[in-house]
Parts: sequence; C-alpha cells; structure tokens
Amino acid sequence: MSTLTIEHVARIEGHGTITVDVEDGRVKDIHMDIIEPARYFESMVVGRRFDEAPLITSRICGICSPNHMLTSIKALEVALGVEVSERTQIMRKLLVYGSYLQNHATHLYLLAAPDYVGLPSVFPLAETHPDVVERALRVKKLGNDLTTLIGGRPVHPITAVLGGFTSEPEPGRLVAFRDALLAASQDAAATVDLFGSFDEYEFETAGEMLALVDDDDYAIYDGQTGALDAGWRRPVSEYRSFIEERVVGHSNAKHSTVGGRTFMVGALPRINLSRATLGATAADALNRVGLSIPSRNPFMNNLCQAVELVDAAARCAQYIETLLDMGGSTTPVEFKIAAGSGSAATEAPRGTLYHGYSVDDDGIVIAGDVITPTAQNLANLDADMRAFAPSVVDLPRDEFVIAVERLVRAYDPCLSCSVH
Amino acid sequence: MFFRIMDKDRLPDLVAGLSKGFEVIGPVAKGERFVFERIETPEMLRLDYDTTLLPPKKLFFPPEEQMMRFRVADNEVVDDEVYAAPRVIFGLHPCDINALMLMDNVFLGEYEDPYYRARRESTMLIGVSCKPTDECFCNAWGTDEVHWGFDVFLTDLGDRYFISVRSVKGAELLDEFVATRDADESDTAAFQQHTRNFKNSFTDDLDTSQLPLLLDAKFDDPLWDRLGERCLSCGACSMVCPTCYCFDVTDRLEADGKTGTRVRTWDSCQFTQFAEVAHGQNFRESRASRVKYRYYHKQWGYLSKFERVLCVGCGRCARACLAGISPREVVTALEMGGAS
Amino acid sequence: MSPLSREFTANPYRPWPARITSIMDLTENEKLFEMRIIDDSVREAFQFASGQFVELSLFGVGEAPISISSAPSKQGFIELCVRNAGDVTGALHKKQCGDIVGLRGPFGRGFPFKEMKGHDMLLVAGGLGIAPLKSLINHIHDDRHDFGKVTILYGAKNPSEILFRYQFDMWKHRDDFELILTVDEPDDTWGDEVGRVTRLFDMIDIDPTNTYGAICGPPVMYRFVIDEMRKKGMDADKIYVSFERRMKCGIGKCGHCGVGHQYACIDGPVFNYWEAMNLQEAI
Amino acid sequence: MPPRVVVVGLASDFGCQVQMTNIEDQLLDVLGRIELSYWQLASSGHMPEEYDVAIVEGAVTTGEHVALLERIRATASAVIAIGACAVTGGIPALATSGSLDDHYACVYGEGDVEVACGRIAPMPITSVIDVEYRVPGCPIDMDEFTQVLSRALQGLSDCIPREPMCAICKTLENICFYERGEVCLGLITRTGCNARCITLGRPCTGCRGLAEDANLESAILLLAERGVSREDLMTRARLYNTLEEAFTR
Ligand SMILES: Cc1cc2nc3c(=O)[nH]c(=O)nc-3n(C[C@H](O)[C@H](O)[C@H](O)COP(=O)(O)OP(=O)(O)OC[C@H]3O[C@@H](n4cnc5c(N)ncnc54)[C@H](O)[C@@H]3O)c2cc1C
Ligand code: SF4
Ligand code: SF4
Ligand code: SF4
Repeated sequence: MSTLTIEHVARIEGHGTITVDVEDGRVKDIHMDIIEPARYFESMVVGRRFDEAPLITSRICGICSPNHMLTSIKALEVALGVEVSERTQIMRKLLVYGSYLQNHATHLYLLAAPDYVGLPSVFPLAETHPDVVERALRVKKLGNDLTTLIGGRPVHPITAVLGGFTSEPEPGRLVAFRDALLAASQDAAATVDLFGSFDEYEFETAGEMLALVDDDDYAIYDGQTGALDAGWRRPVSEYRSFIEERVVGHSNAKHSTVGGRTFMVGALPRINLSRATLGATAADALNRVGLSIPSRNPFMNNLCQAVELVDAAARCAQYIETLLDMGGSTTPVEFKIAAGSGSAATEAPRGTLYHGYSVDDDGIVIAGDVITPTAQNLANLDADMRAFAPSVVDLPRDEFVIAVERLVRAYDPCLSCSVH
Repeated sequence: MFFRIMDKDRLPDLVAGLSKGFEVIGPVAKGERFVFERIETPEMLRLDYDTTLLPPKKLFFPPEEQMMRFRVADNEVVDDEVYAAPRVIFGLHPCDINALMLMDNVFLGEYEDPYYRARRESTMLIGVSCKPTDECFCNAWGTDEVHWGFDVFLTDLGDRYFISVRSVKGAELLDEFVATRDADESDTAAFQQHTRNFKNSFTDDLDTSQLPLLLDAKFDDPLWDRLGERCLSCGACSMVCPTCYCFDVTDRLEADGKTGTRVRTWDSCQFTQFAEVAHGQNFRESRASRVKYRYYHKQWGYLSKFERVLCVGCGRCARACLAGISPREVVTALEMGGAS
Repeated sequence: MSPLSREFTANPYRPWPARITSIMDLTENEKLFEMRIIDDSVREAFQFASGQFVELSLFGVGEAPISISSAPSKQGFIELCVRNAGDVTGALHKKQCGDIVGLRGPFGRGFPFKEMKGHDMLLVAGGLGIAPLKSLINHIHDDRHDFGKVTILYGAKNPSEILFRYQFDMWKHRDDFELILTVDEPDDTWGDEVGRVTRLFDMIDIDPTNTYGAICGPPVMYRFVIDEMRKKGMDADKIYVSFERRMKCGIGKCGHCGVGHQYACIDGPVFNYWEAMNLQEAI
Repeated sequence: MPPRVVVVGLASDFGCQVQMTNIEDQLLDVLGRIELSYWQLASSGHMPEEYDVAIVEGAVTTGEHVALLERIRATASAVIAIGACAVTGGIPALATSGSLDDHYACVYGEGDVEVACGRIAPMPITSVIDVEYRVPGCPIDMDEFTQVLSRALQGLSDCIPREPMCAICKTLENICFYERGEVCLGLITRTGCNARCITLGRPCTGCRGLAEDANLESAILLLAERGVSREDLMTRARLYNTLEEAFTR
C-alpha cells in the first residue's frame, strides 16, 4: 500500500492536507485533514458586549466578513427584538453581493482557473492572457468597490451595525456605481462563457443539497432553509434541530449532516433550489451554457458561481435604483437592551451561514454558535472524494493530484472558516 | 476703504452671482457643527455659524498636499505646478482673517511658499461679523477686529449688511452681482453701535501683559508638568488651529517604485517625533516640554519675529482638547503666578 | 542669506540636480561626497558661507540637512561629509560616483567670516561636528594671512572616528595652525591626546580679548566647552555655536527646528553664544 | 535580481492577505518589482529555501507556528508583520483571557476530545521573533501596506506612526464622539488608518493598538469624568489588544 499526501492544498483559503492510500492501483482511503488550529470564536464572544460580537465573529473569515457581520447582527437583532427599515435591508443585500462579486471572481479566476489551463497560479496568465486577468481583477474590484461603497472598506465593513448603518454613501456615488455595474455585466457574461467552455468531469454527489429559499427573491439575505431532495422548508431559527454537527477527532472543524445524510451548500445548491427566482440575464446565461438544473455535479459549482455573478450585477443595479428612488432611512433604530436569544442565516458566497447568540440583561453575550458553509460541506466533500478518486486513480500522479484538488477547489472551501 | 449697504435678502443674489465665476466656499452645517465647504446653493451658506471645525487654513495649506511628482531613476522633478482654482471664501470671521495674515508672514515672507501663494492669490475673501462664543477670546489679542486682509467685509446690521470694501476686485464683484447703495449717516451710526455692542459682549478680559517675559521667567514652573500630565499628545490643538503651520514632508512611491510624490502633511509639536534627531536624541522628550513649547512658540517665538502673537483667540483648540487645556487657562495661570 | 531661491527657482522646495563627482570613505560610517550642481547658472550663483547647510534630496527616500564641509573658496564643487544615520544618509551611502542627487540651499546663517577676520581663532569640534567646522578651517587656511593665531581642538570617541585624519596629520607639522587631537578610547596606534576635548584647554594659550571661538559637536559637549572658553576669559559674544535640530524644510516654515524662540534653519544653525544663552533648551 | 518575497499565513481569517489582493490597481505594478516566491493563498508550490522578504499574517497558536517563524527569521533579511493578529495578537488573542481548556471545551464539548494540531495560547508573531516592519490594523490599510512594502523593498526604516488618532480625525473634520456622548478609543489608538471608522460614523475600537505617544493615564481620568469607568475603558480597549500590558493593569 502506498500513501500519497498532498500537503497544504494550494489556492484555497486555509490549510488542509489530503491523504490518499492506494493499494494495487485501487484507492483504499482518501480524506482531507484540516490542519487549522482551533480558533474558539464561539467561546471568545462570551463575556463581550453584544455589539462587539459582530466585530469578533466577522474575523472568522476575511473573504466573507460582510456575511459573518450581517448574520451576526441579524441574530442579535432577533435576540433584542430590533426591526430594521426596508432601506437598511436593501443596503445589507448590496453588502452581501459585494462579497459575492469579490469572492466569486477571486475563486473562479485566481484559485480555480489555473487548473483548467494547467498553470500553478494566475500570475503567468497575466502574460499569456492579460485580458482574462484584467477581467478577473475588474470583477473582483467591482465587488470590493461595492463592499467599500456600502461598508466603508472591502474587508470587515465598518458601517453595518445593529439597527442600521452608521453612514450612507452619497447619491452621486450610488449613481456612478450603478453605471459601473451595468458596464460589468459583460465581464460577468464572459465569465460564464469561459467556465462553460471548460471540460468538466462527469460526477454526481450522493449528498443532499441545502440553501436558503424564498418564493419571490433569490434568497441570499433572508428566507427559509430548503432541502432539494427531501423537499422541505424550515425556518432558520430551527437550524440546530435539522443540522447535526459533530466533533471529529482528527480535525478542529466539525462535520455536519442533515437527516443523517451529508450535504452540500453553495452556488450549485442555491441555483438548484432557486432557479425560478434568477433574473432574466442569469437565466439566459444558464441556458446558453446548457447546464441542466438541478445538477448533482459538484464541479458545476464553479459554473454556478459564474452565473451568480451575472445575477449579482443585474440585481445590484436594480437595488441601487430602488435606493435612489425610495427614501427612508438607515440610521440605526433605537432599541432596549434585554436578555434574549436569537439566530439568523444568510447565504454567504460559499453557502448558508448560521449564527446564534444569547445575551443577558446587560447585553453581555452568554453563548454564541456559528455554522459556516465549509463546515457543512466537509463531510460531503470527504464522501465525494472517496467516490471520485477511483475514477481518476489511473492518471499519472500529477494529474491525479490536480483532479482531486479540482474537486476540493470546486467546493470553494474556506478552511479557516470551517475552524472557528 | 469705502462702504456700501446691501439688504439682507439680496444675499442669495450675491452668492449665486459669485458662483458663476468662482468656486464659492463658505460655512455649511455638519451635524451640530460647521465646516468650510463648497456652496452649491445659496441656502447652504450659514452665516449664523459660531465657528468651523477646521479653520480656512485648510484651503490654502491643505492637511495633505502634493508638493511635487518625481522620477526615482534620475532624481528628477516631473511636476511641481500648483493648480489653484479661482475661489471666493464667503463668511470668514475676523479671527480667521487675522490668522491668515499671520500665516502670510510665514508662507509669503522670506522664501515664499509657491503652493500657499498660488492659492492665496487666486482666492478672494469675504468676511462677516460674528458674536463671541464661550470659547473665544479674540478680544485679548485685538483680533476681534480686522481692517485689512479681506476684499469685502459684511457687518450684520439686522435687516442689512454694512459692507466694507477693501479691494478693487471686491468692489467690482459687488457692482457686478448685487444691488447695493452708499452707506448714509444712519447706517454709519448703526455700524458704530454694532461695533460697540460687539466689544461689550465679551465678558472675559484676559490679561496678556508681560506674556513673553512670563514665559521665560516661568519656563521651569510646575504649571507645565501639570499640563503635561493631562496632555493626550494627540495633536488635535495644532490641527484645528488657524495659525499652526508646522508640517512634515514624506516621499511616497507609486506601486511600480519608479515614480512618486513628495507630500507634506500637517504636523504637531505635540508628537514625540517632532524634535527627535538621529540616534534617538530628542530635544523635547517630555509631554510637559512639548505642551510648553506650543505656548512658548506662539506667544514668544513668533512674536519675536513678527511682533504679533501666533494666536487669534478663536478658541478652537480649547474646544478640541479633550483634556481641556486652553490658552485662556494657560495665560491666566502664567499671569496669576504659575502653578501656585 | 542666499539669493538663489529667488533668482533661480520659483519653488524653494525644488531640489537642483547635482552629480556626485567623488566619494571618499572616511570611516566605517562616514563618507565625504564631492558634488557638482549640474545647471551652470545655478552652480555659479551658489555662493555660501561656512556653517551654512544644504538640504540633500533623494527622491523616494526624503531629505536631510547637511552642512557644507568645503570652503566657500572652493568654486564649482561642494563637499558633504555624511554619517550614515538613517534613511536618506543610508541611501546616499549606497550611491556611486556619477549618480545624481538633489540639493537645495544654501540655507541658514553661517559663521561671520568677515567679522572674524583679523582675529585669533579657537575652533573646537566633537565627532561629526568637524563637518561644518572643516569648511571654516579650510576657509581660514585659504585666507591664512588675514588671521592671527589659529587653534583647533578636535575630539572623537576613538581613533577610527577621527575624520579627515589625512589632512590633520599633515597640518600637525605646520606651525601656522595649532592642532590638538584627542580620543576617549585610544588604541595602540594612537599617539595623540586621550580624554575629552575640554581637557585640552589646559594645554593651550590664547589671547581672550582677541579670539573668536567656534564650536560644533554633539549637544552634550557645548556647555562644557563654553565653560572652558569663558574660564579662559573669552567674551560670550565672540563665541559661535552650531546647532543640529530636526528639519523638514530648511527655510523657516515646517517648525521642527525650533530652539527657544528661534529656528535653527534660518536664525542659525550658527548662533552667537550670547544670543544662544537666551534660547531656552538650546544648551 | 528583484527581491524574493514570500507571504505566509498563520492563525487568522486571511483578511489581511485578502486585503493584499485588493490593491488590484497596483497589484501588477508591485508584482513587477518583486519575485513572488511563495503565496499559498494564490499559488501552488512549496515555500522556497531562500527569500529576502517575508510577509507574515496571523497569530501564533501552535508550536509549528513558532518553528516556522524561527525558520523565517533565520532566512529572511526583512520580516513584515501584517495585521492586528501578527502585531498585537488581535482577535485571536481574545482566547488568552480565561483558560484555553475552557475555551476548547466551550467549542468542542467536554470529554476527551482529541486536540488536533496542538495548541499554545495565541500571541502575536512579534512576541516570537523580532520584525523589521509592522503594519497594524484589522484589517491592514492597503495604502499603509503598500507604503511599508515599498519601504521594505528599498531597505528603509519602519515608519509606524506613534501618535494617537485624534489629529487625523480633526483634519477630516469629524465631530468628536465625546461631543456626542460616545466613547471612542481614537484618543489612545495608533493613528495610520485615516480614522476610517470614525469618519464613517463609528467610534474607533482600537484595532491598531495602543499608540506609544498616548497618555493612557490622562485618558482614564478624563473618561472617568465623563462617566466611563476605568474598567469599562480597559475592557473595550482589550478587544483587539488582550495582550497589551497597559490594558490589563
Ligand atoms: C543644520 C544641520 C546640519 C547637519 N550637518 C550634517 C553633516 O554635515 N553631516 C551629517 O552626517 N549629518 C548632518 N546633520 C544631521 C543629519 O541631517 C541627520 O543625520 C539626517 O537628517 C538623518 O536623516 P536620515 O534620513 O538619514 O535619517 P532618518 O531615517 O530620517 O532618521 C534617523 C534618525 O534621525 C532623526 N532625524 C530625522 N531628521 C533629522 C534631522 N533633520 N536632523 C537630525 N536628525 C534627524 C530621526 O528622528 C531618526 O531618529 C545635520 C543636521 C542639521 C540640522
Ligand atoms: S492657539 Fe487655540 S485659540 Fe489660538 S488661534 Fe490657535 S486654535 Fe485658536
Ligand atoms: S472621535 Fe475619537 S479619534 Fe476623533 S477626536 Fe474624538 S476621540 Fe479622537
Ligand atoms: S478607526 Fe480604530 S478601529 Fe477603525 S480601523 Fe482605525 S484603528 Fe481600527
């Protein structure tokens, strides 16, 4: 028997090592160890003031920090009975989309794309395909600019607080950004075409698929949790009762199951569950590349992210339009500090993110709980690797490694998030 | 100087007229406070303001300013032009006009500063009369009055403005944009009365006699240690002061490392690095020595050169200082016998 | 004061390109740079007095005030003796002959050469303080017949830090200069004095009524040297000191170089001791 | 030969590395000045044996981190610590208040759970090795980072500011939070972020650490006058600075 280790899998956020045991040319075992040390976030919020919790938990992840921040804020708003204005909600959706644009562009171009052209990183591409790299940077920048416009900076936004926003962009800047979004739709479309043109492995996951769903909206900020195979919808406040989390010995990331099955979250489950609410341009893009939905191929998560870019650009332009017309205020609403508990979920770029908190009468946090998208995906990813590896084990070693890594990267995992 | 009268309801005409040829800057509301900013519509102009957060010095000597662009390879200046748009600052109080004249001594005196000069030359100043606030003490320095250093000055006589016209350009602008009439005797009388009332509205009279001498005589007074213990070394006082002009200069490279800009930024004598030289030697290591230096320089260093103190009593520093250190307190303590 | 800034540039902050024409290693940390301003008319107009300084500019790094070490009588070139003390000086030390740097100046008040003429001179330098004094010494040397007795006291920490040793070794044998060198920490090769410069005052004989003093060195040195000069009976207003302060502009604007109620850049760096006595925190 | 640069992440949220990729406008220019020898986030490949500049993000939370840092220190001629985690311990160091075992039990439950990866109490890299440059903040400010990187490539000194935030806050014409009856840590926090939060309406929470020039004792007194107890101030200040000694007294 021989053992192959792929240390520090590159081009993913965080540190992970894949171990493959091969016997007589057959894959005996394959799994990924998350070698991220424990981070104690759920414990570190305990004893801090409630309004510091979003500051703390947003430091779980530098890429989807807006999502952590907002999910945390929403959960605390539930705990303290705070209702926010419609304007605030739209601003928050824009903030979420900022991280979509940023994350998807980074993942697709910087992290995933090099695999398809056989390069170690995106940097050599700058010489051979400068247009592609420039497009990547443009879309990514668009996301950063959106997060900055609404939140004040691209990582760890500043302005979002319980009850509203501490500051709002000038209308002039909103108008300019709407125009930038409209101009970016071509880049988004080109991204779909690029990823649509790549050959993908034929592979199907056996896991369930979960995502937030909402009848009238592509649910990223609100909604219920929906299950693709089981067909149910449940309020997110019950997340602890439908997601089982367990500690696994070899890793500081916990593993999750739903109804005893491993499951997947992310762009693919979202589109599978919410295809009907995709905007017209995104639906067109989906048709153009001929992806049949629902799809059970996790490799298609990349393509689905690209489709979401198209959707995000169009939708954000629409939101800005609404903001410019609607009036209303985002000034944080007043509220009383009292003991309570609350939980909330949003769709982070990589999948559904749950936060839950309890605070005491002084507003001091007494318990915190977070389930990140990657933590939900890990068990399914392990299962997929076991199912997928045998089909590529005959490839030369280097190609085998890349094939396995490609599967891992298709999940767009954030290992530092998964340990939190 | 000659005098005109303008009805108050003509003010918008004047502002709108000026906006045609100039960038008009004036006090506008920011929350509960005021800032000098571009006036887009006449209603934005708030001539009833108390004082602005930053003084108008920011318009001549910005907090951060590019001095020149350079190329590293051959150590060459690529560009050191200053572009200064034609501007009118509308609504300066006498203290702020006086402060600009004190800045002029430094920046337009020996070794003229081209950046300051360009902005100064392209800017017209329109002053406006004010009311004393709790913090101001301009009466102590005689900077509650201003007789030159402006183009036009408006004194608020209730229903009309008494306009002092100092420069030809000021006169031309008035003629061009607004209907005014000559001041008659009753106007002049009202103006005199206004001035008397204004002078009388100061309740506090700061004794500033012997100040330079006291600063030397009480150089080692424990007063300074007491102030040093309180001072936050945050530099807020220097930033908001209309007469503080110290700056730092740094080179910033562009990302490619080939070109860059030499930038100057406001600095403060309250920072430890201010008087530090090579090998860590620092001529003003202690907080007490730094607090002292600010007063020493303003009330004596500058005076020794220009025969004026470098303070116009605007009270901004007193308001900005969280530790509550104010010139009024310091001067009084010195006059009253230091710390004792 | 220099006429340059007005006649030759509208912008006194803008440095003139100058070429490094020679570099000499003096010690491990100090080098002597000879420079030539490239523009002919600027170079010709660049007239200075001993004790004045320039702002040396290396774009991308910054500026540093440096005293001119060469004598005004040396035309067309200026010499800067520079210790590697940080960013700008460190970057200058990496430059090579032929490289271009920027210079602004000359700035400040130098030594009153005209007033000093016809008198005896007592020059006291500590460490790098020899840099501005060397300009004065060389100037006196070039006008030697205009001066009476010239005494030079120069101290450094150890022999390897004695600057311009090649020149002083030559001068030691001349009888028109009295030159005494001293170090705090001698080595085997050291044949001169040992101890602080103040010790050397016992060894010299001056006519206090007819002597001008000039002092430049580390800040701690001034008080002690002045005490000795006063003990010898010299008048306070015939003693000149040169101060080093942090500077960002060199032209009396940035405020960093305040000494008491004066600015070291335009009121100094050379001050008459009688004036300096009235400057708080000066000495 | 351009300087060889490696980027290494220890325990962190990668936020500062993400922030590094966020200088899109300048990224390609910067890359032209260096040889990027290793950046796990962006590229396959292994950490090389030799390099000149190491950019290190994150806090130290395992023995492996310590060993890695020592290796880096022995190899690199300049180390740049980026982000609050690396410079002051930042958010990860919150786990140093209370016992690590309790934190572990809180997250992973009691019982004999296998401790993966080993662990030590989180600390900034500056407590393990000396560094030439520090870019504080959570996350780093991109402008400051590019300037520091540029200084590192030029071999210039660290230029980390020592003053508190209020001066720059004044130049931005913010109305002081104390005038609005709110607590702002800007008056003791190291400047350099352009008072970003304050300008956007949120009091400074101190992510850049205690300023050397700050007068903490005076700040404590004058906050007390405003009804904020010493303990309250210290608790707030510890959010990003649990390990700052001045805040634990
Ligand atoms: C009038 C005058 C004449 C001088 N003549 C000479 C000379 O002939 N030869 C020589 O080697 N040096 C001379 N110096 C000192 C020289 O200017 C400083 O060593 C130099 O500025 C340090 O700059 P840097 O960029 O190399 O160091 P930096 O990296 O800027 O700083 C290193 C240290 O020097 C301090 N520093 C910064 N600016 C100054 C400054 N303007 N003056 C002193 N320290 C500063 C810094 O605070 C830091 O502690 C003179 C200084 C003055 C004011
Ligand atoms: S010192 Fe204070 S009162 Fe005087 S001009 Fe400056 S800010 Fe105004
Ligand atoms: S808001 Fe904060 S940083 Fe600004 S002046 Fe007030 S205390 Fe200082
Ligand atoms: S204002 Fe304070 S909390 Fe905000 S970035 Fe600056 S140092 Fe950090």
